[in-house]
Amino acid sequence: MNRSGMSDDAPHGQLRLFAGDRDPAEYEAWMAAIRGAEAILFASAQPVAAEDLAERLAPGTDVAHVLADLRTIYASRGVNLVEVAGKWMFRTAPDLAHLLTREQVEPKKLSRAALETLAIIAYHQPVTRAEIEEIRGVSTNKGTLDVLMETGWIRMRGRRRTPGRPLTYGTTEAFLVHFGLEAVTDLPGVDDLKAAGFLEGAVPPGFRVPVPNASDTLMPDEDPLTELDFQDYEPLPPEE
Amino acid sequence: MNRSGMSDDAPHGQLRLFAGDRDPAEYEAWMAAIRGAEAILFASAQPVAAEDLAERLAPGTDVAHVLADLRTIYASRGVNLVEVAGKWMFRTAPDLAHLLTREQVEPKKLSRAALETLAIIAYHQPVTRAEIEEIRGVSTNKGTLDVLMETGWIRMRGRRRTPGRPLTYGTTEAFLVHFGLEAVTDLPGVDDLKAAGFLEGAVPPGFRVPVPNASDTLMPDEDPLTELDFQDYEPLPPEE
Amino acid sequence: MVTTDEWSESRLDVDPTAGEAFVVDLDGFEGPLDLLLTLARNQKVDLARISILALADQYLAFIDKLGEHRLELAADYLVMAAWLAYLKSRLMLPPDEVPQDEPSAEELAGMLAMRLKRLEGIRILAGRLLDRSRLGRDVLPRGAPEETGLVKRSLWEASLYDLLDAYGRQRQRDMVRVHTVRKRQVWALADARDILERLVGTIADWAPIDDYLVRYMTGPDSRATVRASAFSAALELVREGRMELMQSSPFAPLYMRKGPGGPDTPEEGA
Repeated sequence: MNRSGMSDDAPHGQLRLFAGDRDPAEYEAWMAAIRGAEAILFASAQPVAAEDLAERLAPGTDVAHVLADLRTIYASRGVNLVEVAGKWMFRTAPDLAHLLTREQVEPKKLSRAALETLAIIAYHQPVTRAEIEEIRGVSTNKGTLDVLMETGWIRMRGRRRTPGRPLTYGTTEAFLVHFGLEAVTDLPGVDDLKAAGFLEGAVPPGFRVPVPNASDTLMPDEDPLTELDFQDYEPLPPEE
Repeated sequence: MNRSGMSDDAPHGQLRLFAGDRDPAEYEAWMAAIRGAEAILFASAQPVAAEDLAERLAPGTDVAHVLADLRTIYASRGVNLVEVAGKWMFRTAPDLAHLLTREQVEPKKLSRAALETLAIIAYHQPVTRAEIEEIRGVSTNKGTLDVLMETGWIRMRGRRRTPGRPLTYGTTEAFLVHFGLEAVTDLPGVDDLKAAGFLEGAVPPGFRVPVPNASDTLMPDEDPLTELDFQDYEPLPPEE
Repeated sequence: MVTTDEWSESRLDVDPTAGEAFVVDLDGFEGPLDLLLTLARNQKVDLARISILALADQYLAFIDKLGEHRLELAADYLVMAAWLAYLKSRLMLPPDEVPQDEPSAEELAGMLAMRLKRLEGIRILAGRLLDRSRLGRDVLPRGAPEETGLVKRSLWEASLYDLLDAYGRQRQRDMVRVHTVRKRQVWALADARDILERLVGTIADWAPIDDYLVRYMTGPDSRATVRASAFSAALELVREGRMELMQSSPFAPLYMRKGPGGPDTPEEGA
């Protein structure tokens, strides 16, 4: 009888537990060894050496075989028996590690500086840090860009082909999703901004709001990023 | 819940895992739930609430059923799944204690007075010191209650709404976990006593084993504790 | 029935040669009820059928005996002795001589039996509790629990309104800045005078002033201010006699040369 029955693909037929024509006493002894090893490995705070197990189980137990059987039994389970530095321990199956950590979502509000920077990146992309500073009239904190990178709403696009080869920034798809936009070109223009009250008073002649360019292909004056460019941003936001 | 699955001859055919003509996708999902629950329960040294499991497993998972299956699967193993304090945890099988002397912690030996007092608090909760004394026929040492508080097994619940407003005592979750009880209603009661032949013949009037009340909500005649009540007991047991 | 070792200590050493006489260490008792229960158990009958009268006799005899050896007995034991003596006398009285508003002797005896039974019951329960598989002693939890940590993830909040508001605000600031920032560049009079003073010392004969000023005219915007300031400063220097100016006709080039009261002449004080 297949007692563990936990998996279709585990070769349970190979378990010594189920091998051949065992006499009942031998089966009982083997079961006892398996159960004992299971309990000891479970309760131990440290990985257990095979010799240690041998000392604690019934004399004459084939510990290596017990461990091999246990490893097979648990191979497809939520916990696996693993050998670490010659000792044995139960450990959560690697593919289930995510179940052990629970995410707690913390709502956070963007700072005013971050919001302004984000807005400029959205409208003026591709845009360099110097250009952002020029528009805002103040220098931009590295932290502000870091926070925006963390939101996953902005990304580094490339490098402007000008002296100093500054990085260019743009928005991401996550940005569009979060703000409910189909494309950055959906961002309101001067007239809409005025109509909605975001711009007040007389707008001087020559004042314009750019039509954002968010196409993934680089602009003629943009060079692609190299791996070196990403070294500062570790770990990267998922959508990059 | 299927509680029969606790014995050695657990009929694995009854596992939902192996029931009927499952389609492969359903089987996969069920296996994933079993493995996930296994991983979470194995990883924790504390009992895990079913709601906690539900939160971590795929939405819509029938957690009660998963737990029932797991309990059956592990019933004959060296490690068993048990329900304590309304939560679930893996523990070594009771018959293997002799293999685990290295891991055992010898609990501090309680005096007879402390043991009796603990039993009275467990069975009669919420109970006041005067009531404990009435049953034991002797005044209770303050030290006795202190020792019990130190074990983390009893707690002050509130104050009885009677003259003198005496403190009421009850047991904690740690008590249930330590003694492997699902709930205080799981305490061995009159039935066991009868079976043991101790309640043969006439039961004296007024003799009864009360149904303990350990619910965290106060009884109608209990008032909540105030901060002043805790000044004597520093540090408090963790669950208070 | 109570199997746990916590309970196995014998607290009542019966000397088999002494019949009903006990050799007892009172310290081993948890009060008079415990002593009574121990005595009752010694009757070896079910508690429900115990003879309270016999029990009272035993207790009183026991206390008497102790009294011979010890001067001090805990008050609890004496109170119980007094109550049992009273109960005993009541039990021996004919029932009709008992006042109606008091419980009968049988009821009192029954209550005592009940208390004994209840104490014994709780002890059995305590024993059963201790006989359970106890965590850490009989059954063990996972020895190496794995981290089940909480990962905090930030959920950034911002609405399209916030975004447009932020953009509108700063572009608005931008518009205002356009007006204030365009500051006209001017050549200060003092600067012009300093420069002219230095220049004129090097010029021996008439020379067009523009030739010297051109290097200060950095852009179309600055030409006017350089000229105006230089002219004003030049007029002042002429008045002081340090410079001479000459112009052939209106709008013709302006010539300058060192004046009679040149740099060699001591300053007169303005």
